[in-house]
Amino acid sequence: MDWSLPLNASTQGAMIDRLFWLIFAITMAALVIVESGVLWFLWRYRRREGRRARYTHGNNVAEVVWTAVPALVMIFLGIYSGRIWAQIRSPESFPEDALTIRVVAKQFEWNITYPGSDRVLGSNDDFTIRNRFEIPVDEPVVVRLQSEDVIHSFFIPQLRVKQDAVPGMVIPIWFQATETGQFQIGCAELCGLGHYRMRARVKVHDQPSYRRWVTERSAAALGVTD
Amino acid sequence: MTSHAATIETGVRRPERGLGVYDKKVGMWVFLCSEVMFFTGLIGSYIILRFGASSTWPMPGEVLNVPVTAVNTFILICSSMTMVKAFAAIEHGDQRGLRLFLLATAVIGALFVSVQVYEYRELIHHGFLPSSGLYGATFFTMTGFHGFHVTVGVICMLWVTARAFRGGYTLEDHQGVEVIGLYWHFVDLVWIILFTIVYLI
Amino acid sequence: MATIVAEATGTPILEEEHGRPFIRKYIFSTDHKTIGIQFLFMSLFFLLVGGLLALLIRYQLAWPGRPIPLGQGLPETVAPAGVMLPEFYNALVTMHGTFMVFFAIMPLLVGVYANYLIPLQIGARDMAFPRLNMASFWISVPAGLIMLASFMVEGGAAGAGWTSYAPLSARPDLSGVSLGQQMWIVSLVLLGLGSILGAVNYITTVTNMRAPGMTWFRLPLSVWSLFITAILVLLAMPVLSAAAIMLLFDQTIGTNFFLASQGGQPLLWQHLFWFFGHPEVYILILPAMGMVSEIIANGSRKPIFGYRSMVFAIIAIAFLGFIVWGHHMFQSGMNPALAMSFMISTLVIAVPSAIKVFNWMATMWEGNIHLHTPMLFAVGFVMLFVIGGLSGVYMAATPVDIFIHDTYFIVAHIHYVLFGGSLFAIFGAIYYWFPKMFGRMINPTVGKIHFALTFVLFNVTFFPMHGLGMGGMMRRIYDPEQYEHIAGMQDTNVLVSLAAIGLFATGLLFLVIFLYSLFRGKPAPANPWNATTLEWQTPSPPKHGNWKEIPVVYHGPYEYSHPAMDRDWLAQNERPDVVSPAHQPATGSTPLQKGGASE
Amino acid sequence: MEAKHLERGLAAVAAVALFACGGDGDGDRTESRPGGEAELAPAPVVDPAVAATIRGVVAFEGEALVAVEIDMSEEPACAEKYTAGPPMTHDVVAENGRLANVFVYVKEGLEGTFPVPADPVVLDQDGCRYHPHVLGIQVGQTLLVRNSDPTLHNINAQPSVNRGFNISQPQAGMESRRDFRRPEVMIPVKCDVHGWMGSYIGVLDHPYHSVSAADGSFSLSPLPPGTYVIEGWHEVYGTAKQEVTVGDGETAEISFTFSADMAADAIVPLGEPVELHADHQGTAVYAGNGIRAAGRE
Repeated sequence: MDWSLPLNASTQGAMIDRLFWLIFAITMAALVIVESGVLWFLWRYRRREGRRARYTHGNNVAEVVWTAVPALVMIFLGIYSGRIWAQIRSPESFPEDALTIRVVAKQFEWNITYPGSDRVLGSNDDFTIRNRFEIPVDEPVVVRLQSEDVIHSFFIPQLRVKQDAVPGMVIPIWFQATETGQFQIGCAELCGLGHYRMRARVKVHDQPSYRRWVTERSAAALGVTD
Repeated sequence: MTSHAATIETGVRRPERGLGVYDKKVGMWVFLCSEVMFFTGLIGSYIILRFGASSTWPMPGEVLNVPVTAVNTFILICSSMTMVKAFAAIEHGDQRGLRLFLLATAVIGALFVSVQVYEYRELIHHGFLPSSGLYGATFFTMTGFHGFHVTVGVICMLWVTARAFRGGYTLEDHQGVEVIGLYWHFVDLVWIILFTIVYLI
Repeated sequence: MATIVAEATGTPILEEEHGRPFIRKYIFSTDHKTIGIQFLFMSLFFLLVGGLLALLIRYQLAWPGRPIPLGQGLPETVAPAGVMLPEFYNALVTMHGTFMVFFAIMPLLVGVYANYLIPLQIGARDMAFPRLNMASFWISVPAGLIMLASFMVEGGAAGAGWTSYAPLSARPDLSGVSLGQQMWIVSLVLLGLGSILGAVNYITTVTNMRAPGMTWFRLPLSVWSLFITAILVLLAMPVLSAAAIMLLFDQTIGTNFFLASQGGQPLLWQHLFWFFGHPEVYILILPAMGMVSEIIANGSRKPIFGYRSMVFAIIAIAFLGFIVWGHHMFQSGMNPALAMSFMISTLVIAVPSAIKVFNWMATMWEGNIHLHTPMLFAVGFVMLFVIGGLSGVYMAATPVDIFIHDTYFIVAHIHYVLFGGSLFAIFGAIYYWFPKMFGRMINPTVGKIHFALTFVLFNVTFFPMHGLGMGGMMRRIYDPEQYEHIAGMQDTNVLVSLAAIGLFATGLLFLVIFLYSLFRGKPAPANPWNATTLEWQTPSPPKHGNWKEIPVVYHGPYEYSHPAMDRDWLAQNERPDVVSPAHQPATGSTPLQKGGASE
Repeated sequence: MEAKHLERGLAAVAAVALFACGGDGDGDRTESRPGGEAELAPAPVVDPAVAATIRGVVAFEGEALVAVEIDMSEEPACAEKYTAGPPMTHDVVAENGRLANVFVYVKEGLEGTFPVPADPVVLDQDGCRYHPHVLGIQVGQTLLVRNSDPTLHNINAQPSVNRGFNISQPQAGMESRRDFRRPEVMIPVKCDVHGWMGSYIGVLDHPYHSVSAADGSFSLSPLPPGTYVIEGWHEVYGTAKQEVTVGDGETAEISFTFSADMAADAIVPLGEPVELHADHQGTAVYAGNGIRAAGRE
């Protein structure tokens, strides 16, 4: 029973995990305070013959304190999360010369179009592979996410990436892998009968191996087109 | 919808408590809030779909017959007028005026619905249907639900009218007239908004 | 004062109900108490249905692809040779959510307790519109039956999740479900209509029919929360109806509101759904909070701590509840800048919830705590709701939500809020008001056993789901073993399922306790808990018309352990000369109306 | 098309209403035939002595679309069934000037109704492909869909005039039964889990249909003597038809010729082929016939 976040293999994952554990610390502290308080009161003020409860309708100071403290914590969390969110999702955060890959989801497969050697989508050396997502390590990757039929969600746990693919929209997201390895894409949004196995292989290559792979595939693509 | 409490308390109307407004009126206002949200849902969707639409939206009058509907709008506004008259009549205990104007309201309301049905028939005849793109979908859904509300209003109005003819409303007690009036004016108001955004803009 | 008493003292019609035929008395009754009890039976039935569906889901998740025990009889289109099909699993997930949210918890709170408690607690004889009230119940019943029947039609029940995201829900060719999805919509539109009629009734009743002296700030918190909830129902439900009707049109008459091909917007459904859906979450928790406040004050023998801040917290939650819907859509492709503002409003809404928790704790502080069964459930509510509330912070923080969204972490969160929260409060409320409703007591020992089993098994069932979610297990997955990163956690899934079976069995135990007590319980006195609010100042069960004389209210709802009294409670309608003027309670001292002339 | 939508919608609403009144919502196993045909008399039983046969071959000219290898690496259970060679698409099989997978059927000339065969028509999913790729079935006859793979398949049939279904079979050995109530040529069937999997079902109200074999041969018998319009349908090259007369006990030899050029402007009728996807998703390309999707990649 291993209840922890899976291995992290992306730059944004590190930020997300840090925030996760910060929230974990805060919520655990709150949890311990409240639960132990409740249990302590239950025992300390348990019913006893002849004792009377204290007759009070409230205390303004106490109420202000326990309004202000959570409010401050929440404002802090809001600001901190907002910064990280902007670094991951705001349009300005997208790296200029990232490798752009198009992912088209349909029931129940991921069709992934690579830009080929020229790194430009829409040229003849593009190639499309079904259910195989291969990217280089240590290089920003932009995924342009589309869907043909229903809403799917592009989820790679180890890269801490999740984004819905919505028909009629092209949604860009970006991330940068920090470790090579083999992972899986899962669909995280109920998309029908085959939702539970709408998966694809993810391979994070080292740079040379990725270049080799792309060159090979591009050449093959050009060969077919000619 | 006689409240039990009213009968319980030896027929004496319960004093105006709370808001100082009688129950049925509060109930109708509250219900109308709900109706506002229903039409907000429809109109909000219309606005989002229209301004999010990639294709161009038909110009006013390109598909719809604006003059006919303008006349129809005038008809509906007239029915609001007669409704006001009916209420004013019973406020003065004028039974004849009440009956006359209630009946007029119901008839004019029915006329509005008839014109709308005619409009639908013409549009469908020309191949403009709910499945004709977003424009058709939003048009028929919004005006259709409004038409449904008017139809329900007319049925209730006939019921109130029938009661008025039996002398069911008096100078002292005419809550029913006021309550249906509230509904009627609301439906009228919704139409003015719909007419503006669907036909004119 | 005098005039009001005179007017309020009509001839009671306590005897009238006896002469009525059975069908008017028990079936098509306009008595708010009968309607409340009818809602109770209906929603307990659907709670059982929802629980059964949950069991099937858990079976599949623990032992994917194995024949369901006793499942041989299921039709081939659902589970050939007892092996559940993915489409059936999707239908189970969808219908479990739908039944629990719309036909179990919501009617348990706003059907049962709003109906039963509002007139009794504000000192009215009935609702403002009793016949409308009856209509609201008799609209809900066919709604539930249509939903249930959708399992039997070709293509099975709706399978696009309880949120029914378009386009999956709008295109039968993609989901394999056509009629079932349409019945889902028709059922919810009907239920919405019923709920709106109910809400109109509750709001009118609370504003207009409070007993003399029952000022706004003397209302019990349960009434406050039910009143605010009614406003939420009133304003949120019609939006769902509008959206659902558009979805129905997309499916049947070829419109394309939510289909991208001709300019429709799939995200529009989500916006409309969650504009309803988030207030709905508060519809499901606010009344629970109100009733828990009631029980905690009673169990602690203390006035509720910070009555006014409790009221304002309810109002704040309700208001904020309308502007946080976007936090369900952080990963939906919504504009990231918009997500930021939704994140802020979402984090802010945690504050009033925190206030409530601290106020409950402060109410227990220096109390004289009677751990009767309702109190146990109320305390259980506080302890579990805290976990559900805190786990919500993870999702509110947008970056963490990237990972957490649509995983079992969310499932854990929602069950801590809706089961650990709402359902615990409902159990507490059932135990608390059972004597009033049926005139019989539930045996405290079996009640406590029921609580202990529920509390432990609940946590064993749902706490590990946080771990599953952290591990990345997605929601609504028919076979978790299909993914490498989830397959390693299968032992957790088995544990959860075993506990879920136990939890379901505990639910059956409750049913037995409930039915037994209904017929064999010890007769209940009028006020078994020594409580202060008005409903306890009339016989158990109250007669038709509730009161011999409309009570006159002299002070706030929770005057426990008042120093001027020998006993530790002072009912709201007890004459002020019992208490010396010096000890007039602080709350409820502002007369907002003529009726408060007693001060 | 739009008026039909409206009609369908009303029917659905009516169905819901009916259901609410306790009506029977299940129409899946209904035995009744569409209204008009009930009046027809059963066709006379063909006397074997006079029964005629129409047979022949489907020829092919030009260069056919080549079969493409299917990447089944993600489904080892399927991939390992191909020991002789890699799995290939098999919708266009044109060897030695003969075209397989052409649905040949009697389009006109028959009268009366025909008894429904008791035996089911089997559509097998084996090695992540449909067997057969093209099949004919009679109205009311049972279609038995079987999964021989230990993996999930869904069977998504999208007819235009019949009622569609989209069901799944997550385990090997599972079987589902369906039938169709109206004649329709052709109904596309696809598996959304494995995009390359596609099949076509021709539904007729008579038993005179055949699918050309690898050598292009087909045969329709035992026919009552008469004059018939015979049509051949291919999913890529469109249709061809011809009229033929057979006398008592005769055997007529006919042949169809499809050519590679036909692919360019072929009209491939699928119930209502244009509507198939146009009314839903502009972006969606029909990918049920594996070769076209695979061929482009």
